[in-house]
Amino acid sequence: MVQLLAADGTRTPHAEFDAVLDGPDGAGGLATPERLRGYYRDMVMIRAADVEATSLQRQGQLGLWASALGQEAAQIGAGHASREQDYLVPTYREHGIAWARGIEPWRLLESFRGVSHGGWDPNELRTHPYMIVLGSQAPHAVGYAMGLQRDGVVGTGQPETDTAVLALFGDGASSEGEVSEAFTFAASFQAPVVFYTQNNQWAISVPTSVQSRVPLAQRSRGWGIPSVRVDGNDVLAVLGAVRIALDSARAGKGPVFVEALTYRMAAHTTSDDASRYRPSSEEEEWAQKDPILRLRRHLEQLGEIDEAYIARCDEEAHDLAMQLHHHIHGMEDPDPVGMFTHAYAEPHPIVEVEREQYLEYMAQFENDDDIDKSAEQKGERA
Amino acid sequence: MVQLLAADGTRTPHAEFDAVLDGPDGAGGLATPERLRGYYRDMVMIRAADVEATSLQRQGQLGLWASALGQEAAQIGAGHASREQDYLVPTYREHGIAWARGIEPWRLLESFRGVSHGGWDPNELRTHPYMIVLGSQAPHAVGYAMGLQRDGVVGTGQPETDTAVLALFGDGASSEGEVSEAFTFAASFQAPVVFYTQNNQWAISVPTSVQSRVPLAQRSRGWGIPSVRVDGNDVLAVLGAVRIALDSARAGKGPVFVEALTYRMAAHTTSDDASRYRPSSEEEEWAQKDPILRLRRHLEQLGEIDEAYIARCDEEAHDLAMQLHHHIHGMEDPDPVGMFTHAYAEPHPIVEVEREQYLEYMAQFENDDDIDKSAEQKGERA
Amino acid sequence: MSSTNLPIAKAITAGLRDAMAADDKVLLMGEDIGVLGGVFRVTDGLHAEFGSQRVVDTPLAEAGIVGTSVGLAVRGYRPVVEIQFDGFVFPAFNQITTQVAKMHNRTAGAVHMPIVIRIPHGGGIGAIEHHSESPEALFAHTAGLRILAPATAQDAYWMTRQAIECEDPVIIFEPKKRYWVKGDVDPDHRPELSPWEATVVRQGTDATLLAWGPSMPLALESAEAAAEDGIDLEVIDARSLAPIDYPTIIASVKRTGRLLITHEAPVVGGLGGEIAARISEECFYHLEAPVLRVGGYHLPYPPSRMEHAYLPDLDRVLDGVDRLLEH
Amino acid sequence: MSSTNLPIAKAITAGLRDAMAADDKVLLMGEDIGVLGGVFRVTDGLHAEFGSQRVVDTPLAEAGIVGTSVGLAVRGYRPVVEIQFDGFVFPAFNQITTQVAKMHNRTAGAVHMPIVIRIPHGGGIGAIEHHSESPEALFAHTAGLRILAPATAQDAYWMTRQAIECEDPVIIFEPKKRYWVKGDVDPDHRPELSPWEATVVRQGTDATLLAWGPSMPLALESAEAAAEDGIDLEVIDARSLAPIDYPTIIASVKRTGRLLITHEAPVVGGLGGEIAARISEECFYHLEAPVLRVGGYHLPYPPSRMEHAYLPDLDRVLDGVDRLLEH
Ligand SMILES: Cc1ncc(C[n+]2csc(CCOP(=O)(O)OP(=O)(O)O)c2C)c(N)n1
Ligand SMILES: Cc1ncc(C[n+]2csc(CCOP(=O)(O)OP(=O)(O)O)c2C)c(N)n1
Ligand SMILES: [Mg+2]
Ligand SMILES: [Mg+2]
Repeated sequence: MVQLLAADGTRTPHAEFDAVLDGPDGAGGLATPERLRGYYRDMVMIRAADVEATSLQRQGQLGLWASALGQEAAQIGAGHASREQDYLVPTYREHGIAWARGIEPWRLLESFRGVSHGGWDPNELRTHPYMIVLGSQAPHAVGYAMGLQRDGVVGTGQPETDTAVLALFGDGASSEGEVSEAFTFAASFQAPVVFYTQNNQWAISVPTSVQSRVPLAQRSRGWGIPSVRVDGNDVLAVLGAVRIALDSARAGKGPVFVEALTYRMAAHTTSDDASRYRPSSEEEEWAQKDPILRLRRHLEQLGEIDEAYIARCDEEAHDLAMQLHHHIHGMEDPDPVGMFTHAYAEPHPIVEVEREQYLEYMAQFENDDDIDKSAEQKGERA
Repeated sequence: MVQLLAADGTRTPHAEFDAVLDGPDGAGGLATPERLRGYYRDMVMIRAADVEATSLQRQGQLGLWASALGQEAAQIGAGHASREQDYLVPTYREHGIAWARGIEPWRLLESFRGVSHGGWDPNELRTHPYMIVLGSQAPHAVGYAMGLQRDGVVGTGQPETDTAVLALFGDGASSEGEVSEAFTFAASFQAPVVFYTQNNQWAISVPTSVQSRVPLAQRSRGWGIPSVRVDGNDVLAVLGAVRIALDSARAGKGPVFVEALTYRMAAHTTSDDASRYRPSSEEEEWAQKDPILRLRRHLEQLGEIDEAYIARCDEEAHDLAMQLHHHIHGMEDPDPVGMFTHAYAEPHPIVEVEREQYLEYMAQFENDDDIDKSAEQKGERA
Repeated sequence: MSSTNLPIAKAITAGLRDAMAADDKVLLMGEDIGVLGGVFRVTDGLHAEFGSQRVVDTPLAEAGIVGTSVGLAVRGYRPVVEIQFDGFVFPAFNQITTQVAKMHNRTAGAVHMPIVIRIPHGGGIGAIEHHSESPEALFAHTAGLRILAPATAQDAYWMTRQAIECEDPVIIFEPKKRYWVKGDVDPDHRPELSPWEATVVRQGTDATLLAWGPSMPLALESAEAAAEDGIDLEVIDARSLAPIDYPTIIASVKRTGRLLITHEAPVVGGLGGEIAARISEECFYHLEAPVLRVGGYHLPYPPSRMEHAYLPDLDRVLDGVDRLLEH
Repeated sequence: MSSTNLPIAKAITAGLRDAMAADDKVLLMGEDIGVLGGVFRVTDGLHAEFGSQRVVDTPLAEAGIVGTSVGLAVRGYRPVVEIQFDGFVFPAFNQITTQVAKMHNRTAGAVHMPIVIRIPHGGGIGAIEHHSESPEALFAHTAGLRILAPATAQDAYWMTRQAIECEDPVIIFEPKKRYWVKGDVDPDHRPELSPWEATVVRQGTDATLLAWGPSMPLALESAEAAAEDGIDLEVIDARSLAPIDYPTIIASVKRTGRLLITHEAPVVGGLGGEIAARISEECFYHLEAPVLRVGGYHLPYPPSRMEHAYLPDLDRVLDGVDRLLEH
């Protein structure tokens, strides 16, 4: 397992990773003090949004929330390891990835609130929708990467425009046959895709050992896909591994698999009770490995962070949480007639008829009671 | 790749395999001259049956035939490597396996003729039905092996009663997600199952390289399942590898994967035209590696075979082919009303009603025309 | 005397426990069904009682779960599989359709497939995508499968037991939104009623209302609301979705002359269509109105804040009744 | 003038070729579709013409084939997938049902899914298990999908083109037993008829006979045989199975007062049920007999030497017509 930042924040040298982290990438490397502070801020921000989302769920504003607490380094690192032009394919707990890709947090909450099944345009933000049917997105990622090959944006020697795909799935999802099929296609076509697992130790109540008795990173070797296992609570290790992998993929060298060892600090979702299947001692043990704390210690060692910056981050995080709170509380429920809009891209007579029937049916209530918000009123009668 | 018999029949020593082949198994080992002659005879017999089946198809007696020509060593070897109590899970081209398990060849032909979807009782013959939906049988094999674990017939130290499962799938089928899921379950539960691929270089027109760029044997290593690659045209290498693997599995040491390199000498099926996708030079090259010829040479080197034995085998093979010919030609078409019998194990009102309707409907023809064979007559009118 | 009051989820738990106690070939397979007791706690306590050989937390792969069950069944076991949510049955669709349904027929009866596949299904629980679906029609078309849809705690208990005892594979669609609704269960007296029979749960004369599983309370509620308007509905709980108990439905429709079917699944291609087609055929001279259906729209199940408009509710069912009686 | 006589298989080949020539985003994916040209030779010659980047011999994994197509579609491609036989679509069922069908809706229209899934289907070719099925009802229930079933060479050509041009995913069920039956194709004149419309292929007054794809010749043959007995059948080719063109069917049934539907799929839960239900509702006062269905039995598709008894044939259709007219 590659680890660059020890628990106390000390950085260990690593020739291959250091070349990428400290090498000339954009403004002087991925690990300049300024960027490190940025990662720190990102992690603080997304954690605040995450905690706020949990409380919004408790307030009944969300139907469910899947917290990513503890996985901030694994996500912020991977998100920033991708280049602007890359396409990211998340599962459903990728809030840090989304943040790093510039997707506003309230958009993530739309599907958990139940106002949409998505929330953003995948092509505009170069990020696939959150996906619920585990593993199903893995072949999508490979297909997109096959499209990149056909578009001629792979292996031209231009890392600034050559493009790759980052495909995420959990340790649990790794068992789905579709993930294996994605490995097969990626290997066969040498598609520019990096598979990335945040092994957060659990798939709801099932430990990773049930999915694999050997390190998960080993899985892809069965297809000859090279892999690396990194400390997922170490933002630099993640950043380095994913950047190296993506750059290798975009250079036309085929797929790579990265496993980041991390921990799901919260329960699986707000519906879950983790105390039923894991000891709190385990949670406490991992709390010691907190990824935010680790990066802060590193910055402190470098003398590159001060109390003022930390306080400012906390303040901005608080503001973000408040914004999120207000945004969600202020969200109006969508008019259900919208459900008829996007089932098909082209006109569909059955959907049109049913939409008409729905409107006529709703109109009854308006006429009967002279009330505008027929849907609401209808809800009451039922 | 483990090879024990060179093309000219010379046997190379191999400590691990030799211990199993020449060690005290039943009557003095698996590779006694008598047994070797038996394997030779088996291969000659099943090849004759196979050739006869192809000609039965040409005569319109079978709807289709999938020849296993060239794979005799890979099948006879694996079949005899299994012990009486083992459960075998074939795909649809396992005629040599079936032969070694004592399944009469005409039974294999039932489904190709179109008179049944199976032909034998899987529990009686400890052999699963031929399976057409590629890969689907792999999880069955693992489940059966999980049942063995629960029955307490694994790892008791009694190789004569401890039981294992031999699960077959082709190089093409290895890409199906269900095969990967079978690996996952087998590894997770350390089920007593040996996965066995006859890599015959082709999946219809697609070469194995499209399924995997690395040796297929490597696939299972992704799950930590040990694997071995053997020369599949070398009956001793196959016998040794599969026996070692099955005995390891029955001893409770978990799954093993064996890849046998062989060649599909005929077209994919009688419907296929192999000349469209592979050069005849390739076929000729492999003809040189003929598994039957190889064993014969070995026996000749040992001075353990004579012309009389060879001739007797050929004669018996001819008789078998004739029997098969007559048996199939003499097969009556089943009464279609039988199709209603086994859809369900327990009474089902809809099926009963439809069966009644069918009988009533057929009875019309009998009454109308006073002809017994209403089905036939009906066929004519249509 | 021995009847106890249990939520539907717990009635199923009891059914599983009693089946496991009665036959040690019964075992449970699924995701999170062990220590956690399932995301709906239906298997709660069973892992502690029967151990991990009989209550198996599997890897996360539905085809693998169902596929290994086939092998276990060949070996003489009676696997009871939990699919965590309706929307996650599709990775196992191949195993269910081409293997579970066909193995008995393929082996000419030599191998039985006493596999039970439990699927919590239906909407109305405010869930995210893929957690609110009603895919029963996608299985009812495939011969070799049986399908049960309990609506009461008593049925939940006994259908679980009877499905496990059945030599054919049975899919049980469990009404997840009603898991915590209580009802009387009598585990000591095997009901005379077959699980494959429908029941008239309310007698009436003006029209027949057919529903099942999660829609039963709505059906009964509708009948009461209609009664206030002087309309006397007969309500039938289909109970078995494969096979459908046509004699019971036909007898009712011949009396009432009218049939309304309601289910959560989309009307287009839903099970209501098959039933409507058959009843229209069998009761042609008795029907005073066309068979009507009230169900989901031909849309992907919508986000939860729209589901009230998607799911049949009292108003939509009563609207259907009105349209039925207009004829 | 430009009309040519082609077997259905070759009409599809031509449709694919012309679509690929017209739009370089069109690419083909599947098992054995490259050098071999597909097991039915439908893609014959296309690999030589367009190369392996556009005619892709994939690994043997249907979920992977359909799943990668989803990604290609997101990237702006228009993948045309071949599933080798009807019975092998099930490993891809999850991708088709939860992904292909729902991605456009999930992204609120941001992402289109112009994917075509070609499935040679139907029986009567003397094949082994899993090679003769008609699973169209299992897809028609899922919103987001469209389904076409060409019965003629002209439709085979144009539906292929129109499906590829459609911004929604389209499953094309190709009548495999009729691949080598010839018909006129006019590739130069885009037909005015929409692919989503049914056509009256024979006018008649006594009853309407509805069929599609592989059953069309049987339907027409039945009409001729019936005519000999003085029964004048109107025959409709449904052409599109999702959506079904109800206006055309309703107009016909309102004229004839009677409807018989025939398809190869089992009647139980088949598409005929949905159509029968809807027509029974829409034409309630016009029907002089119940809508009848002639199709497969509620059984796994039988071994080929029994299939003649399983599949609808002339006698069974005429028997259905007789029963229809008895009313
Ligand atoms: C196909 C499928 N099966 C089951 C589920 C239910 N489910 C949702 S999350 C989850 C566990 C996922 O574990 P993992 O992949 O490790 O991701 P994590 O939750 O740890 O982020 C399960 C079983 C699902 N969403 N999809
Ligand atoms: C799920 C599925 N997809 C496609 C097919 C069609 N098919 C039958 S055999 C075959 C090739 C199999 O190749 P391989 O697994 O290598 O076995 P081999 O034919 O070489 O023995 C294909 C594609 C099938 N039977 N099942
Ligand atoms: Mg996890
Ligand atoms: Mg092969």
